Amino acid sequence: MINSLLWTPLAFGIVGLFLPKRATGWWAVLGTVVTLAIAISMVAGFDSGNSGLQNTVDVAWISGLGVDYSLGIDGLNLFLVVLTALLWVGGTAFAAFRPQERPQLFFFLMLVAETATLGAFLAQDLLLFVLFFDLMLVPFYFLFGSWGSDREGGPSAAAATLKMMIFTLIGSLLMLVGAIAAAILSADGGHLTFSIAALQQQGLDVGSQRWIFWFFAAAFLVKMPAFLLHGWMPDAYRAAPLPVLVVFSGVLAKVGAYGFLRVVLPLFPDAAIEFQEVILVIALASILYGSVMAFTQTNVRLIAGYSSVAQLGFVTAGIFALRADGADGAILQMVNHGLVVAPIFVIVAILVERTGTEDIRQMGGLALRAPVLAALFLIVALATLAMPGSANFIGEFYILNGLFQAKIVFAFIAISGVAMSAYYALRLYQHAMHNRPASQQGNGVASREIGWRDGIVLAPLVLCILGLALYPQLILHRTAPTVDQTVAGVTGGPAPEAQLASNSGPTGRNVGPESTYRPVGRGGP
Amino acid sequence: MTATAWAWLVLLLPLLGSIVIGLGFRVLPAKVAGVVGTVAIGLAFACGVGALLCLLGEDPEARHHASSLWTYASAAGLDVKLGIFVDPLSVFMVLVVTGVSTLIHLYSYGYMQSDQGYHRFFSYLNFFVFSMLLLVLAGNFVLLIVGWAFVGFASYALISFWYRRTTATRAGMKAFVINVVGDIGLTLAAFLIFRELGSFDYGEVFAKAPTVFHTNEWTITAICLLLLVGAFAKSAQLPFHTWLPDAMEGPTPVSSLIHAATMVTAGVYLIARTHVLFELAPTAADISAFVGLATLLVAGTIALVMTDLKRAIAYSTMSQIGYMVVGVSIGAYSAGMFHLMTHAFFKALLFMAAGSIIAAMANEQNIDKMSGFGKAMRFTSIAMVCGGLALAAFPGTSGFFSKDEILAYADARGGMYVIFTVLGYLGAFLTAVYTFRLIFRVLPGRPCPEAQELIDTGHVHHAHPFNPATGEEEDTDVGFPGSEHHIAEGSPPMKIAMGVLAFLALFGGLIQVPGLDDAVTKFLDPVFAGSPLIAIEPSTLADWEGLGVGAAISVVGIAVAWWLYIAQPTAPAILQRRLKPLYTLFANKWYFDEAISLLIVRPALAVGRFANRVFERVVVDGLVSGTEGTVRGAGGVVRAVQNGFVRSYALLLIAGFAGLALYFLLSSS
Amino acid sequence: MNVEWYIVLSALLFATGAIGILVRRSPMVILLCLELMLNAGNLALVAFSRMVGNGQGQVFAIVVMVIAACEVVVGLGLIVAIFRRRLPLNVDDLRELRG
Amino acid sequence: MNFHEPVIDYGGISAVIALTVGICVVLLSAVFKPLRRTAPALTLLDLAVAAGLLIWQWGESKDLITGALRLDDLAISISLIAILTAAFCVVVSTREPATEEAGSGEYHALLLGSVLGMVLLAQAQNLVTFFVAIETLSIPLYILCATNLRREGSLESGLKYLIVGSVGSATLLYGMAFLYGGTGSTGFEGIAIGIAHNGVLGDPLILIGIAMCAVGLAFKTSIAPFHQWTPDVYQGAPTPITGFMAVATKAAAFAVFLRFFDVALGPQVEEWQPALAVLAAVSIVVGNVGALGQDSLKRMLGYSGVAQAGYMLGGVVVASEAGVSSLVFYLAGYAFMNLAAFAVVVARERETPFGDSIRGVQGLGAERPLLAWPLTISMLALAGLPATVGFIGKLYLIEALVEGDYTWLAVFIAIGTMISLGYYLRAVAAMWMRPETEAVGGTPAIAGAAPEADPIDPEAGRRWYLVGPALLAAAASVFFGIVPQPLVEFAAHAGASLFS
Amino acid sequence: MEAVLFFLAAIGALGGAVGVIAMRNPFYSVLALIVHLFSLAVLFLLLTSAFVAAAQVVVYAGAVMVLYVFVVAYVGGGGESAWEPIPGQRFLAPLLGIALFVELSVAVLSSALLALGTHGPDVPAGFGDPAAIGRLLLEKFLLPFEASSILLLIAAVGAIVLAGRRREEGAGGASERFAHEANGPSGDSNPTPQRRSASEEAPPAPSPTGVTP
Repeated sequence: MINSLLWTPLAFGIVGLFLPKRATGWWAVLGTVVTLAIAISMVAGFDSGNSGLQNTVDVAWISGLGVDYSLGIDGLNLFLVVLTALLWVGGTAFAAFRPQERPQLFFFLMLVAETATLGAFLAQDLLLFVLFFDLMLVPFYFLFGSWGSDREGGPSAAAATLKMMIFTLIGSLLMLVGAIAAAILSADGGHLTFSIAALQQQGLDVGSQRWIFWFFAAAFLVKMPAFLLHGWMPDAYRAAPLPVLVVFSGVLAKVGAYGFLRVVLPLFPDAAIEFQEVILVIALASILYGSVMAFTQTNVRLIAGYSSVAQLGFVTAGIFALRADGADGAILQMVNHGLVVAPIFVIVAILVERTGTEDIRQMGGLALRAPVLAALFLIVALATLAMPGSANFIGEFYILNGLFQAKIVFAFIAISGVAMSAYYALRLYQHAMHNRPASQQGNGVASREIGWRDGIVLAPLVLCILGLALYPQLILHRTAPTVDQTVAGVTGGPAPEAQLASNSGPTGRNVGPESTYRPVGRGGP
Repeated sequence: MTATAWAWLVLLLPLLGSIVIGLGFRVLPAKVAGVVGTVAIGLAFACGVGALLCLLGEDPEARHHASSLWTYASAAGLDVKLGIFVDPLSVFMVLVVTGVSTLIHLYSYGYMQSDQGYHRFFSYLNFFVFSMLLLVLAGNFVLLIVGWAFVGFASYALISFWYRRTTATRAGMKAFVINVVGDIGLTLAAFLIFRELGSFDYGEVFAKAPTVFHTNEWTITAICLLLLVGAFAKSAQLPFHTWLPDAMEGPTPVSSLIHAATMVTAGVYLIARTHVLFELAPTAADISAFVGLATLLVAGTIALVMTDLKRAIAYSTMSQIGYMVVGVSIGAYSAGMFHLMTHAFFKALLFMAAGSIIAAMANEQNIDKMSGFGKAMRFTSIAMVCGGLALAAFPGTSGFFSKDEILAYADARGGMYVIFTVLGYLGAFLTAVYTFRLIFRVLPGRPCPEAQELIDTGHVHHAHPFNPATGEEEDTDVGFPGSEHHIAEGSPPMKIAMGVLAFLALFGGLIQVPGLDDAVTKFLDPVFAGSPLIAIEPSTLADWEGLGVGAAISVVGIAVAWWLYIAQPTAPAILQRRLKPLYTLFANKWYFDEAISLLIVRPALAVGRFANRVFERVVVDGLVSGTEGTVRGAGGVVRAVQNGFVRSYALLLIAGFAGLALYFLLSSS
Repeated sequence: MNVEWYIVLSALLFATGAIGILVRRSPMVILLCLELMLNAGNLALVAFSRMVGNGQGQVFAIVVMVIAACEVVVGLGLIVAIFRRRLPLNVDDLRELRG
Repeated sequence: MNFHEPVIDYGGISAVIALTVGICVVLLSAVFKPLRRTAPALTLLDLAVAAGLLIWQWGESKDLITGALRLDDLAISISLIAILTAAFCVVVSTREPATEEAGSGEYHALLLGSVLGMVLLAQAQNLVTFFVAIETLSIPLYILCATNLRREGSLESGLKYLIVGSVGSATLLYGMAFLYGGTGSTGFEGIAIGIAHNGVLGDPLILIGIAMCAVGLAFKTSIAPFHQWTPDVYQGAPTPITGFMAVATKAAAFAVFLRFFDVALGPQVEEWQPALAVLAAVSIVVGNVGALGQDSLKRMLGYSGVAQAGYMLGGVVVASEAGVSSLVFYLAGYAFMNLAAFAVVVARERETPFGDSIRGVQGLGAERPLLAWPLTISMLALAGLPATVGFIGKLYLIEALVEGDYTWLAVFIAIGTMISLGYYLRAVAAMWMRPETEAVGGTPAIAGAAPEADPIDPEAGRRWYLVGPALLAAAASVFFGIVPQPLVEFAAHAGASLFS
Repeated sequence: MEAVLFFLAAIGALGGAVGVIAMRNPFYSVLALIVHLFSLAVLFLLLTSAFVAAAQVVVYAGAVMVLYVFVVAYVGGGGESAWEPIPGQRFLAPLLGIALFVELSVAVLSSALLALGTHGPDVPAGFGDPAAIGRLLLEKFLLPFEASSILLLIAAVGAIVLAGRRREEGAGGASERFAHEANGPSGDSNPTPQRRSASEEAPPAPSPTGVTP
């Protein structure tokens, strides 16, 4: 089951290499759809009450080095896996609708990337995780480099991609060292294993936790990317081909955040507590800086890119509130952000096709002839700015609440990012859709309604957004048990409620019956 | 059927209407869309009445019900249900909202004809009503925030309805962002409440609050202040008011519904809803009251000098909301809500009248260019006068009773609260003056060309529509009513709407006349039963004294206006010259926009530019290129050493050996 | 004579050979310098063999001679080849490969 | 005093004998005209026999010929790697100009000689054998490097290698002399005992000896700062020989490095460990930064070889069983990765006028996928990306290092790998992300851009004897990246045999 | 007596060595080396290793040197230009040499090994005579002995490969192909641009282009 989930895309990809040019795209789409089906069936079969791993696989892979091939699903990765499968369907289909050069190779790489990403999410063995984490980059390196667009005045696609590769591998190679160190130190002489669960059992002394923590943090923060480590992002985003960017921006950043939950919190709890503020500061910086950049940029890709920097900042902040609610919100927000940023890039692609430019100042007035596109875009934009009523709002609400209860000052700073997000999201929407049509500003804008092709790529994503907006609980109550357990493992508190009581101050002093509102009582003396 | 069931229906209908119209924009003919929208709201009003009857059927103590559909988001101790809370207060709001909305839909049905965006308009409008109802019916703070933000969005969408007006889109953005600030205030308040009380549910919160908080404890004060941020942003109180005048970029029915009758009063509702908390934090309550007072006066003064018809009315809206805020903050809850209701009537009416005049002027909004519509548009001008009288609290009109009840209460509460009475009357005087300034400038006198044209041909003036703010031409294909737009007061629906409102504006106040009857207070009492402030009850005598003073002031005010604008047309100019500084201050709206842009907008953009031009280039890229440079530099060194001379290779080899040997020698024992 | 004298002498020879390789440019002379270094090694070997009193060092020395001979042969062969290619017999001019 | 005939375990030295015989046979084949063309076949046959005999001895662990040699799994595994590489080199040398000029028979005889030296070196446990073996390994290589006689670069590389190499050997010899003097023994065990019990532990005499031996071996394994011959010789030598040197020499030298330092110098481990660690770090840095921006692929691989040697030295530094195993594993993987790359370079320099310049592989992905894939895989593997043997190898090494408390060296490896992406991916980008440079006809400038040339063989990119090895090696480096278990066990045996 | 011999021989060896690196003309260097070798042989004798000494004289001073002389005569030993192309080499080289010497001698002199200070133990008669060495070679060092013989063979082959004239009589069809190429593009007929024209005509003369950076 879980094996088929992981390897289906790869299998399809390899077969696709030998198909005729025209067929290969659809074959790839089929592959992603099958994967999605499997993923959804997993959600269906998921026991939401259970906080532990489900339908696991665990066989020795390199017994000599203590590396196992062990996969598993639990609250942390369940919906990220679904998200991955879903976005890949979107991205692949979007690409399949357009002519690609060397299509066999293109779709092969796309599917390899999917397998690698799924692997990173599913891996329950530390080294397997690291392996997939690094492997993810390879196909994207080729996709960006070979199918990307060189920018005049800027670096070539290859150069931009190389920058991304080196940057993101900085972290993950250190992470490799860190992972091995963690295993060996915690085994100290005993049986060497990389199983995350086992490592969590064995525990690690604070001294080594400190530096290993940073090795991992480096990897994850770069991947997100977090403030100051995002140097690779602008060039790479501008070079990348849009269909690939759909999945890249939608999923890969999440792997970093996910890593914090899956690896860092369980394995380095003491360090996590010790460096909580530091990471929170980075997260806040990402939120503020990302937002500010997002509303000063004029290139649509970069607006989206920097907005993800901000969003991932929220996620990180939620995780490092080190409270169950914060972490719950973080996972929810990961899924939400994936669901909004992917359609944004699809829309960006459509806009670019319509206007022939990526500069929002050159766009405008598209809503007139393309009301449906405008409507879809509007929904996505509102979700992006975490409009209350959207699942994103619930995500941020949980995150900020966690942050608020844990570190009130940080919460006050972080929440200013919400206002800014409102500004840049609407700015993007207005510049593209409203105001005078660019045609009246000189260059010709073909204001065309969205075609059915892009429609069937975009609509499902938007429907998911709406669905989650109505019932975010769908995700929350499946993730909550695992998350609570993970966080409790860090803070030592047994159950979320008890911990809540302890953290949430004066709730303790509430006396009197939990009556429904009965207007009685004298307000104050 | 229970009250909650009715309430759910109330919520459902407008939503359905909005969705049906929105999805059907290709298939439905325009008229059908309008009908669907209007009927949906009408039915909602009916259901509201149903709920009302259910409540009246129960004994006052039991008139509160919570009901929830499904668990919205519940994890890690937070528990948010999709729940509503029905009690007299919410039902009262439901009735006001749906009632007025129905009429305004009716009005729009005619007014927006021949507008390309007809479907869009009604879909938005229904959505707005849904959001507003969600806001008032919400059963917990999270849902409240949702409704709060939805109305914000709806107002954004309708302000920038003519989305090719850059002024409109900019105004929409401004409104939205300021409202988001309000949302943030609410959200933080919710967090704090959750931290202290461990719940978001109204029921639980209000039940626990008195037992948990000591009066004026900093936490509760903080909570209330944060709530106030939300309330003020929504209700355009200082200093969050600047978006409201700009919001007049939207079509006039929008101004009338959202920015006069309903949405902007949400803040008042919020304070009334959370009065339990405010009574625990008197400081916060007083702050709120004083802000309301300040807004009341500032807005009044600005309205005195505004030459833009709609903007002038908008400022008067601000100042009237100031009254309500004062009311609910000092404890005159039912009075505040009463004024909210009456204000909804006459302000909506005023906007409608203004709307049809502006339509007749082909979008011209400057009152200096208007005159003589009294003859040209009789029906409209009558409606306008009725509204004006009510606004100016002319004896016997609805505004008369509601406003004075607030002031009387303040007087009765005594202490420093007398200030509110005194300055409140000053405000009332201003109100009377500016209201009738508008009326006297627009209605009487020699008809202006447009008016003349209307009289002669019975047709409104044909002109290519233009943007009154910038003067640039509209492109009518976006959904802006084109030059073939003939509707002024012409269409029956508009007449009906205006008629009904005119009646309500004049006589709506009679449901609550001191000493005779007090329907509103009696109905709302159970909500505020727990409050000690309710006990303060101005004697009927005091009430009538207040009414007397009020009547006098309003009459005087109207007289002054008559003297200034009819008897001595030159006087205003003289006054302007005499009171130059004051005039400029008012004309520039007390420089609030400038201050805000100076304090917030400019710095933010500056930071953005800095981040973009300097930080990103220097620091972030520097980080990259710096390391890269070092590495490449090292590579250069290595390659330079690799100079191809075999002898220098040998040299390095031996040097290396010498070094190694040295190390070993040193490490030898 | 004490053994260390011999060793020091060999060290001196070794250093001399090294210097030679570093300063001379004719490949032939460089080969000679290599011989010097190897012989220094031999001297050390033999001296040590005397010191520890077993013959292994001497055998080693003999083997080294053979090897030295081999290197010389190959080296000279290269020199001849280079000469045949009409390239200058000067190691400093053979620096096409660098960087 | 009568003569005691030494006991000789012919089974043990059978492989050595086979190779020796092979040399003679191949030489003779060159003499008789009809047999001339058979030299490669004979060589392959001989290598196969030798490999077979070694595998037959697998698991043995014994001293041979009065302690001159020690046959154990370490020796056998390394010898196998060397033989494999040699076989590869023979195949790829088909139609290589060098073989023509040197004469097929001589060329292959020399190759076999070098292999013999490696096999001996891998088993040597006696200073004399050690020295003889290392020379037997080197001298044929000096010649082979120069066999492309008409190319100045080839001669130059031969001479450079000879000169610097001899300096290295001389230093090594001198160090051996000191060790012999200090311990009075030439056998490795004898030395160990001598150091431990002659009261010379930490004596300057010994330490200088160690330093000199370290220099000698560091030179052979091209550890910075004794690496400078590497890029030049790699670039100048005929490409098949470069491939052979790059892998086999390293393997053999590291084998004796392990045996000598872990066995003979074991007692002094405290002193030499940090020194070697520093050397490793230095060559990681030097190699990686040096390789950046090199236009000649062979030169780039040379520098990368320096860096890789730095990684591998880590396996020696920790002086533990894990260290040995990881090193052997890495060497095996290294063989596959490099051979694939070199095979492609050979093909390209024969079919394009750009020689081994990176321009030669531009647009390869579109033009010759069957060459592009192997080179891509080998680059990614060398860069240590997952799903290749390179990743597992690094993993293994780092594990050994961390266990041996040399985590900082592991971090160095990580950083080095990062830099290495800069040049490995450059080649990849050239293949896949650049427009193909149309090959203007003319003469292929075989490495060193020498004027002399052979006409372009436009089909070289399709020759089975070039594509085949490339594909095989690439496939192997992917296969062992996904199913590393067999290779891991292979290496584990080698490690165990040294510490049993 | 022994001391005197030692010093004489030492001076000889050293002088020879210095001569090797000092002489401008390779021919004289060779002669200097011969002196050096002879004095080494004397030292070996002093160290009671007769056989090594004999081998030294026969193999080295005999065969190898003759080879040298031949080659020098063949290629003609031109003197070297005095100026040093590599910056710092002339200064660093001696410095390093001295450093090397110092380090080595320090190692020796500071060694705790007492035996160094002695003349060495009294060895049995026949120590280092052919019989003893022979026995060692055939017993303990059989393998290195054999191996070095193979090495000699290989070296011989190498010398032939490098120096042997094997252009005209091609080795099989393959090398015929190669032969015609040899005087194809590579022949002096059409010098390709990269070619060093200077070093073409005057073989031994040091080419200017070689040293230009």
